[in-house]
Amino acid sequence: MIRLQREDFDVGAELERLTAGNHRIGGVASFIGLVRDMGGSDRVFALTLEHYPGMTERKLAEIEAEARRRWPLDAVLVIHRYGRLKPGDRIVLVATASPHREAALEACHFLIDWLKTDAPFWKSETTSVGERWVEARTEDDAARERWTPPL
Amino acid sequence: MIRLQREDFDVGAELERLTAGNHRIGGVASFIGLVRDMGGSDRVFALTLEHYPGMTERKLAEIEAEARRRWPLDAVLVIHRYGRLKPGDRIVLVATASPHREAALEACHFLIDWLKTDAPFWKSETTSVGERWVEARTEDDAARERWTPPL
Amino acid sequence: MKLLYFAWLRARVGCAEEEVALPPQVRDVAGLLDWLRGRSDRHAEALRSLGLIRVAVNQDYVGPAHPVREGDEVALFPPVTGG
Amino acid sequence: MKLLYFAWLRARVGCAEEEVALPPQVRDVAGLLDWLRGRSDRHAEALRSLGLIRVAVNQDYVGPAHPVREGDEVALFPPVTGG
Repeated sequence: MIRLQREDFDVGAELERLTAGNHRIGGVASFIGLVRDMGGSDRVFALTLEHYPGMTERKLAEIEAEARRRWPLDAVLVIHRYGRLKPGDRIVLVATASPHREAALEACHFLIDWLKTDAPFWKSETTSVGERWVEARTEDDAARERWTPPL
Repeated sequence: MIRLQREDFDVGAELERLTAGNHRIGGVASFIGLVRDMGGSDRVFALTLEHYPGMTERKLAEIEAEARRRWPLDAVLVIHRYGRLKPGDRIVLVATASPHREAALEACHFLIDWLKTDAPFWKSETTSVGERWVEARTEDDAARERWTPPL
Repeated sequence: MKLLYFAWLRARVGCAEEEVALPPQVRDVAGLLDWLRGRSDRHAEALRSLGLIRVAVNQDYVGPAHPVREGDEVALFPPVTGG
Repeated sequence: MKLLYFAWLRARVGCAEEEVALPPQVRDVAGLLDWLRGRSDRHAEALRSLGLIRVAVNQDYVGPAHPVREGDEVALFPPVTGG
């Protein structure tokens, strides 16, 4: 399941809901991305996330489908926020549930790696030296490549 | 931080506490292990976890130290329960926080893999065909080996 | 054709969205970018470094040889940075 | 010496813990296991398949050649299954 929202989310409640009533599940892996207070050597006061409405939902759904194709998953949740956030705020939650621990862990890692390079989000930092766009990192492309071709 | 307890834990509160006030952290990876309702082809009604008091705490602390040696982690939490649990109950929570997403994800994966093979716990299942000890899985040894020698 | 601009491309072009009538000689993404650079100094400046620009046609990432047609939704933006 | 048994080893030996006086010829883990098998039929049966038994001396996993001494805490148990 994919959610795109301005509001924060309750991690405990979301993870609880993911597995509720399904006792086949042996493992839940999750990743929470947070706003950091440093960008390079500059202090960050706020991070503004912009996205491409319509395409974002579509890409996230594609990434979820790809993860489900590669691993036996009983549940998948991706919540991605947009708008203006402060240091320490949650940006994204990725969670996967599977009968098998390895499947949950790998699928979660895969989802966040792909989301970084494939979901149309852009970040702008409000720093001590002004407002600036965050550049894409080549490490993120390398992390994504690790998962291709399909297993 | 290592905790060994009979009682359940509150995942949301634990993860919140892990990062509270630290705005250097960019990513929190976590894994929750749950009691499954099937053991092979038999229905499981309860799972009883026994451990070796003293050695368990020591081994968990060693595993945490090893993870911190390998990755730049701002926080590590392992909560492992023992005693009698029901299907759907939480057994273990592993969580790692780092400025860097890859470090958090890999360290979390490492911790759960090592914990499976190195922490002195034993499981007994109450099934439809009686009580029986869960056997160690060779897949778990293989998963642990993936992380040796040190990076 | 509907054009969408995101992130610093939006800021440099000076608008988030524009509706353009595609001239007949523009058949693919590369041609579209060439033609757009002629629309204004801001377009020329914003679209100067092609290596920094990504394109989606009808919400799919595409390369320079991808065809474009009247009625398409074409989005131009820098490399994405989600997560 | 303090001996601890866990999981099905505890069930088969019939106790969780016993205090034993180590005879002088027992110097290592392999020797200890040999000697323990002679203590009772239950010990012999429980300790029959050495491949299924793990040993910790003073709370560290050790192999068959590891020395044992009076005063050690020695634990015997099947392969662990945590997490």
